[in-house]
Amino acid sequence: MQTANLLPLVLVMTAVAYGLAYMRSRSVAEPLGGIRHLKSLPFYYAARAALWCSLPALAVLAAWVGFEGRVIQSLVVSSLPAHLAPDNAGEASLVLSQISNLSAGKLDAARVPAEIVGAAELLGQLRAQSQQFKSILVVLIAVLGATFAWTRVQPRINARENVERTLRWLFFSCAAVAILTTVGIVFSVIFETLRFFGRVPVTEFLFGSSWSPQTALRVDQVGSDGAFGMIPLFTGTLLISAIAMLVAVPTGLLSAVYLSEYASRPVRNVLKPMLEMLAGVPTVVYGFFAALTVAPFIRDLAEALGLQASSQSALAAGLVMGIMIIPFVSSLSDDVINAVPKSLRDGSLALGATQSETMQKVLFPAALPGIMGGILLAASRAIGETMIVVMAAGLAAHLTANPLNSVTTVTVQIVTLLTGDQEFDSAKTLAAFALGMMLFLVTLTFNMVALKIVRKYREQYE
Amino acid sequence: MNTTVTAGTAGVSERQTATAPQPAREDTAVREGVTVGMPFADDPKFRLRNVEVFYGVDRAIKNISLDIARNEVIAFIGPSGCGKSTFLRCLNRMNDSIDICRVKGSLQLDDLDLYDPKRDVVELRARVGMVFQKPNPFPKSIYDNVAYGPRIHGLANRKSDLDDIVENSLRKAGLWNEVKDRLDAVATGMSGGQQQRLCIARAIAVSPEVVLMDEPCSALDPIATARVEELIAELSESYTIVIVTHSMQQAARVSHRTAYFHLGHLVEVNQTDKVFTAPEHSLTESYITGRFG
Amino acid sequence: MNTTVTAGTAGVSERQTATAPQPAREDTAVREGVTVGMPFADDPKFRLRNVEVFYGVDRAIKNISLDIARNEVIAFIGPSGCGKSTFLRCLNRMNDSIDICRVKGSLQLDDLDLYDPKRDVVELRARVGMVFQKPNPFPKSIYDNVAYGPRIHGLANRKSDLDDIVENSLRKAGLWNEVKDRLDAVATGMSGGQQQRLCIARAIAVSPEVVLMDEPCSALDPIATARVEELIAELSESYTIVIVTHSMQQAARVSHRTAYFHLGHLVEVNQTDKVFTAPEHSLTESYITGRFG
Amino acid sequence: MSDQTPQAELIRQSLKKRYRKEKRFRLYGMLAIAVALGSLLILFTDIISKGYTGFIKTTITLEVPLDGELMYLQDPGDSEQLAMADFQAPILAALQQHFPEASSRQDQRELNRLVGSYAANQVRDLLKTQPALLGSTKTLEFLVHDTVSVYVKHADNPAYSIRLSEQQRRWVDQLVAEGAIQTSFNDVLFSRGASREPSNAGILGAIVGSLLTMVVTLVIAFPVGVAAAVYLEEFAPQNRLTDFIEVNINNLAAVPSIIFGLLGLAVFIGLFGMPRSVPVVGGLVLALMTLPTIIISSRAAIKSVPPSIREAAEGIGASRMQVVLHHLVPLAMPGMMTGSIIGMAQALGETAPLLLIGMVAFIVEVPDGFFSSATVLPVQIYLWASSAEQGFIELASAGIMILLAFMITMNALAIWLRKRLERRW
Amino acid sequence: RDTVNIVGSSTVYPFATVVAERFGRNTDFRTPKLESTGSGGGLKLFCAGIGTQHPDITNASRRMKKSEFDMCQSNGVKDITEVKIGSDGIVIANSKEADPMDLSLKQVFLALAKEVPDPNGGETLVPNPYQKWSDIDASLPAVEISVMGPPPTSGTRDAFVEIAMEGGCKQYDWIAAIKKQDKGRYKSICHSMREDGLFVEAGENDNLIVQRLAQDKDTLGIFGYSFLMENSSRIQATTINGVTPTPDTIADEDYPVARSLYFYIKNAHVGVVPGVQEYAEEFTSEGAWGDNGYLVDVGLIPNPRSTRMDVARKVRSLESMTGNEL
Ligand SMILES: Nc1ncnc2c1ncn2[C@@H]1O[C@H](COP(=O)(O)OP(=O)(O)OP(=O)(O)O)[C@@H](O)[C@H]1O
Ligand SMILES: Nc1ncnc2c1ncn2[C@@H]1O[C@H](COP(=O)(O)OP(=O)(O)OP(=O)(O)O)[C@@H](O)[C@H]1O
Ligand SMILES: [Mg+2]
Ligand SMILES: [Mg+2]
Ligand SMILES: O=P([O-])([O-])[O-]
Repeated sequence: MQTANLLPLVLVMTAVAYGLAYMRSRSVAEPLGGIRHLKSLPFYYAARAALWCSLPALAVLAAWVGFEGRVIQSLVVSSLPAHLAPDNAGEASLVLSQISNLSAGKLDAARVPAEIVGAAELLGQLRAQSQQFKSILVVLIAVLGATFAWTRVQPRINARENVERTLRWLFFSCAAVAILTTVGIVFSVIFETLRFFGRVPVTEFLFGSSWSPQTALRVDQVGSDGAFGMIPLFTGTLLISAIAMLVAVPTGLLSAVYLSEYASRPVRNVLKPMLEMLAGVPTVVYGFFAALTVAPFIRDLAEALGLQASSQSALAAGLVMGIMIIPFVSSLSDDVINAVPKSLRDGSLALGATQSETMQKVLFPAALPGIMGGILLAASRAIGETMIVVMAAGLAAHLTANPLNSVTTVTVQIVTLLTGDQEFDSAKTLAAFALGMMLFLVTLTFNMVALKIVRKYREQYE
Repeated sequence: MNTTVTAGTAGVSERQTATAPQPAREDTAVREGVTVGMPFADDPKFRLRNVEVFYGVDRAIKNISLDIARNEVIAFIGPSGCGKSTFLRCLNRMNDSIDICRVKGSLQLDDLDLYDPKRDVVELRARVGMVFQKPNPFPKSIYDNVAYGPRIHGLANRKSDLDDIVENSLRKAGLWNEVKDRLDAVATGMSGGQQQRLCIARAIAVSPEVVLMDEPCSALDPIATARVEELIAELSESYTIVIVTHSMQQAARVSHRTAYFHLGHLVEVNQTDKVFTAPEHSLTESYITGRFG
Repeated sequence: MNTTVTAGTAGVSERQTATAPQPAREDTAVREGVTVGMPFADDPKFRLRNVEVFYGVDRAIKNISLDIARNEVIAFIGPSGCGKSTFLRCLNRMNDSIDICRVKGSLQLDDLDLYDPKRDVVELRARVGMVFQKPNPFPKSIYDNVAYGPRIHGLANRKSDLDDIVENSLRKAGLWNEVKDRLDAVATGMSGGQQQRLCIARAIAVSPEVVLMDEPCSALDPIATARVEELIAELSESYTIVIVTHSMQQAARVSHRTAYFHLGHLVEVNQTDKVFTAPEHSLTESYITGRFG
Repeated sequence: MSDQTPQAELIRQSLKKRYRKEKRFRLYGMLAIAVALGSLLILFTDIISKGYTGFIKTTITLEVPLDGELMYLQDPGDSEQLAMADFQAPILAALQQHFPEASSRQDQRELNRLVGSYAANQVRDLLKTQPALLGSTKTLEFLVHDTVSVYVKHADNPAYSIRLSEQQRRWVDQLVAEGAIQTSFNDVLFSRGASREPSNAGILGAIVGSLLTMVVTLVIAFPVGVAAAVYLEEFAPQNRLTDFIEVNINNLAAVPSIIFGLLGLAVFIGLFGMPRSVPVVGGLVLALMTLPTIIISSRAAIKSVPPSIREAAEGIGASRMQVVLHHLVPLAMPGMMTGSIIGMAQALGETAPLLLIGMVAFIVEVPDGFFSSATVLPVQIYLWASSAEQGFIELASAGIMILLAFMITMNALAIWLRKRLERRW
Repeated sequence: RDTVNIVGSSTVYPFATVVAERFGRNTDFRTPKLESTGSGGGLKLFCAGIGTQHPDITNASRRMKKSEFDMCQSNGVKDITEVKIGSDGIVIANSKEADPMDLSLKQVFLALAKEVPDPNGGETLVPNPYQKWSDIDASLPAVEISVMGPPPTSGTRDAFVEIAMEGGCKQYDWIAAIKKQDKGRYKSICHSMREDGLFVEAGENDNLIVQRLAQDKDTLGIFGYSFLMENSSRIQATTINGVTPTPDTIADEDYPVARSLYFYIKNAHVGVVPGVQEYAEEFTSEGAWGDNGYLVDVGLIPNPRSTRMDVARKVRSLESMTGNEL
């Protein structure tokens, strides 16, 4: 039976197991005088039977499906005559693909060797057998599991405990996905990063003040020129994020204040989602907007003022990014300000404070930890944002604090290094992973510190 | 403690009582707009007539008329939900902040119409201070809490003036000795009773003429409650005080006059000792004898 | 209403009183672990010995020993923050859900150790029901609210059984006539008093042996309060009831015995009429005469 | 005012200034909102003004002589012949009826380039399905070549005429005047996959790809996120492990999306050997990316369920799990859904991580399953925006409008759900 | 797997997609799936091995490097057929509203290199001192040098550097002489673009450069010929050494900055994945890449006819590379 059919079958069996266990638990309860004399509700006996029926069967099914391909492959391959036998997994998968395309009529049988045609039959056979075994095994295990659970429908057994423990484990594993993701991220960048540091000294990378992967392409330049110093990238990231925050924090906060204090309910209900749309606009769109509308405008403006401005300025990218993250600040702050106990507001108003005074002197300080949380989130977004800077900020790694200059950011470098013309093992490709690793570490520290600060702050005021 | 009528309430007169003053035991129904006892006063601080308050379409206060005399302590008592807080909050327009709340009728403070659209609530609230049920100090230092009002109202020109105001207010609130060495400590770290007295200090720091108190002791333990009650007695010499309380004992201890509310009606207003010893209205009697509430 | 000791409390005896039973007026200090009056009973429902409760390092309950007799109504009174709720919540281990809360001492329900680690709190709570200060119906239909407990405990085999349980519980709670036509209406749409009676119906639907009530009337208006008190009197015939209240009148009206708490100590336990007419401990007297609280 | 205290005087004096401040503060708030909304407005007008022409298609109606001789086709049933036949010839002939003077090879080439390359296939498919039509003359409607389309749509802007010769422009003008060339709503955009010809390009493939990807994301991220949130809020003991999980989740919310792309590449494609460019992988990566958002908002939602409900249930003897499943989760559902929808909207607009897992692909066929190659909306927009043809630029803007429409729908859904499911207590 | 998988150069991508689309439409094979990964990225995937999880064909805007070929070999990708499909001109252009420019390769080098020979004479290098075009040559306009070009990660950039920059650079004999002694140093002199902001790396989006040129008439941009063709209403090409880029001048190699485009077939996949060879044959049919083929419409500059016939024959016979030709 196909896996696609087996799954529904297991589901049906699970349902049957559930139903049978349910009925059995009721009939067990009958002579005792009702289900109140069971240790658990019939539902839990039934749910336990369902779990016993499905979980082991599904686990076996998953394992089988995971390995059957490889096993069949090696069987088929070993049946091939020596001169056709593939020497590696790649060739083997080719042969298999050829065989299956052949049987599907997508390839011309005349153009493939006869042995392959023979192998195609073997493959078919093996697949059929595997299906058979798989079906039998899975059904058997499901039945065994269900039977076991069936025998355990006894009034003294606490099925609820069992079911709840299983669920709790399930919930825990879901929470653990966050850890797995982190491990996955580290895993996916660590090897390349280490290889990178095999070529470029760590100190060089961490403290070098010049970033220029183009020159570093040439073997002789690596290291000698400090071409892999990440300082300018991080200062660039900081500069752009700082500009973005300068835009987003005041605008967002004032918007939040207006929304929570002055706007009437209906107005707020309309305005808030509209502001939130700013965060939903795809970043590609912002990128075009920054590069084509804002950057030239800033340049012209700067020139009119007699200033030198690059056509790709940090300012343009920062401004637009700032607009994008306004809702992070405004929505979260609005929520937090609303969550400040009404008693504090009343207290201030009753003293004759105006709304703005109440806001500035009481609500705002009280909401600060929460607002900080929103701002931190916005800052993280700004640091991690890619598309806008790719289009609007440029690639030149200048170590500068002048917002009219062009700078580049970590994320831009990662994207360009990874999606551009990569070479095998060149330090430049590996550098992308090292940058990714750094960025990850930086946000991690950032968050840990932030959590500490926010917690401390909170304790002080609660 | 102080249950005799002081000078401040000398003017309280009995101009309108629609029911016969003597035994009205059978009168268990309330008639709208009719209050037994002595609801009115000559030259009152507050002159409130035909006040009605609506939450949306619900009428929470039903045609209440009442005068509050200068420098008297008046207690509002009554079972839960009868409208005590609502009525109290009309007096400094704290109800403004509730969207669905509408106030009708004539409410005057010293001849000024409270609900005049041109009326300035900021100024009004500076004159009519308020203390709430749950102590609500700002999460700032003790000093800043008390200095908050004077600062926003610009009452002190110099730092030393401000220091004086803070010290005086804390002294009046009987808190000075306890906190004088830690004025910079965060106020939320104090005990509940201290917090409540701080809130009182904060309210009197702007020298209001009236102080409204909505169950100021109900979150406090007995010792703290006693301190706050003492304080109220002292303050009554310089301020008009309106206090809502759940505890009849407390009303008896601190107030000159007591007003009994019932389901949005003002049933009876009288000298406090009169209310507790010889209530005129049968509902009042049921309440104070503990037949309900 | 019912202030005489009923059969249920007949067994209450005075085995241990460390203070002289007669006028202890000077005894304003409390000695830890010492309770005047009659804290113990023969064959009690709850046998509580040397109970201490800690919130983190704060000791909220200080070495309290008490017996609660079968089918008695016992009221816990005392000023705010004295530990009434904390002590009450030990009796069905509701404190478990507060992380920092630790309970020490021996607590037994019918010879079963409540805090035995192997004890199943679910079963315990089915035997010891609870009603809270603020009515807290689930945002479901009235029927589902009452049926919830019987459902999760598997008390009904058939829909009709369940219907019966729901009807009976609502009848006992005196709510049946008011809601029988709208069992499908959402419970949160009812008035406060109805909600609280619904919560009582919900608690008794699982046929508990004990019902704990933490200030069940403090959010209700006088009429609703009266209904709930009636209900308590009726329920006392079949259940052991422990009620925390702020209102001494209420304690006097509904309970057989009254326990006075003070700052974590159990100061005095006695027949209710005794407590209110001739308190043994000076603190109790101060409290009931309204000198504080 | 009989008894005015000096304080009252002071207060009155300060009032004017304070009210001015109040006004100013309020004004700043309004300004801030205006700035934010203004930016939104500018963005939208910019996009709409550039993209509305993407929703217009240009067609030409011709009397096509389905002459077998012309096409070298005797029997439409013979696949050999069908493969060799020249289906462009009858279209050319039909055009020549309009312009008999165009007879040189150069003229013929220019004429041929007035219609899109799909025209010949259209004729072939017609004959294949209805062989009987061979020999008759049929009125057919074709999409014009994309240069013509751009020219017709922007008749007033000479910048768009550059790819047409002088002579072609004359012809097109004439055909427009005769009514043979017409514009109408671009249904092609919504019914086809990608194409290299702007006039034949559709966004359906990308829409379906996005939907498939989003389904995977939702099916994974929502249950896992909710379960994780429930665990952390309700069951997790306070220890280092849960602290670590907590920090991790906050951190993952801040990790740049491109790094999730690296993760997908290394783990799903590299380690698990999943194919490139498929919605499953895209969905998994985006699910991991949205997970923190969902967990964080779900936790907030669970926290906001009044503790009295939990107490009530526990007081009756419900177990922790029963409290969670019977009460907390249903009551927190609106908040959880809002968070998820917002997370999903973000995932819907995400490009960077998908660049790394091969979803930047040219895929003509509309994907038909979770394991068939696909792109998604933002990637399609990105691809169009970086193509040389003028026709693609307006399609990119049209694509952005469609994406925004999806986004707005999802946000509206979030608000509606919140309104709908919200319960008050 | 029954669909041809193609990866590789973003420059070849527009041409390959046209072929793929037609191929899918006119045959019974499924339309190949094309990913734009950049030449290097494509070769990396291509050379990772044989098997259905690896692509069948990769496009490249430069020739496969020896190191890449070796990598392929070591991963078991033994038989590879190289298909040279035509050329792409790299143009320097500016807005039509500005005056057209004419530059020599040497001027391009002087304007864009990181270090240039000392203008005061001598065989020393100084950091690029030129700020205005007129600093380089008085005949050029007296405006700021401002050039936007592709990032170092793109094949276009590689080609530009190798052809235009190096072409100008080696006109200095003493620099050309360095090549013999120290190839690395020679390359670093000739291939380094200036980083002081006058040359702007614009990311891999040529449309963005085109639109920026239209807005800013003093800026020059570097990109592929097809973008010039598509936007000739707004921008105009700079003539290099006096030659205007047109299909003819590029095909004749009169225009100096042009490069060849390729794709590579993994022969092991032919006959396994249906359509691999057929696709390559469609690409190399006269109707596609011929002088009047449809690829010309999208900007491909065809190879001379003789080259085309030669390559087409290799495709039909699947002639493998030996590695020596690189
Ligand atoms: N914000 C509000 N919106 C709607 N109705 C309200 C609001 N505040 C109070 N009410 C209603 O108005 C009535 C009076 O309430 P109020 O708070 O004034 O009573 P109270 O006498 O102060 O009671 P308590 O002793 O419980 O404080 C009640 O029925 C209450 O439900
Ligand atoms: N969750 C908690 N965490 C820490 N301390 C607590 C907690 N709950 C109560 N306490 C403290 O324990 C003490 C007893 O509180 P409890 O709520 O039992 O008093 P109470 O007698 O019920 O008061 P009230 O009449 O106000 O309900 C108080 O000092 C209180 O501050
Ligand atoms: Mg109140
Ligand atoms: Mg309590
Ligand atoms: O994608 P490229 O052609 O620039 O390698």
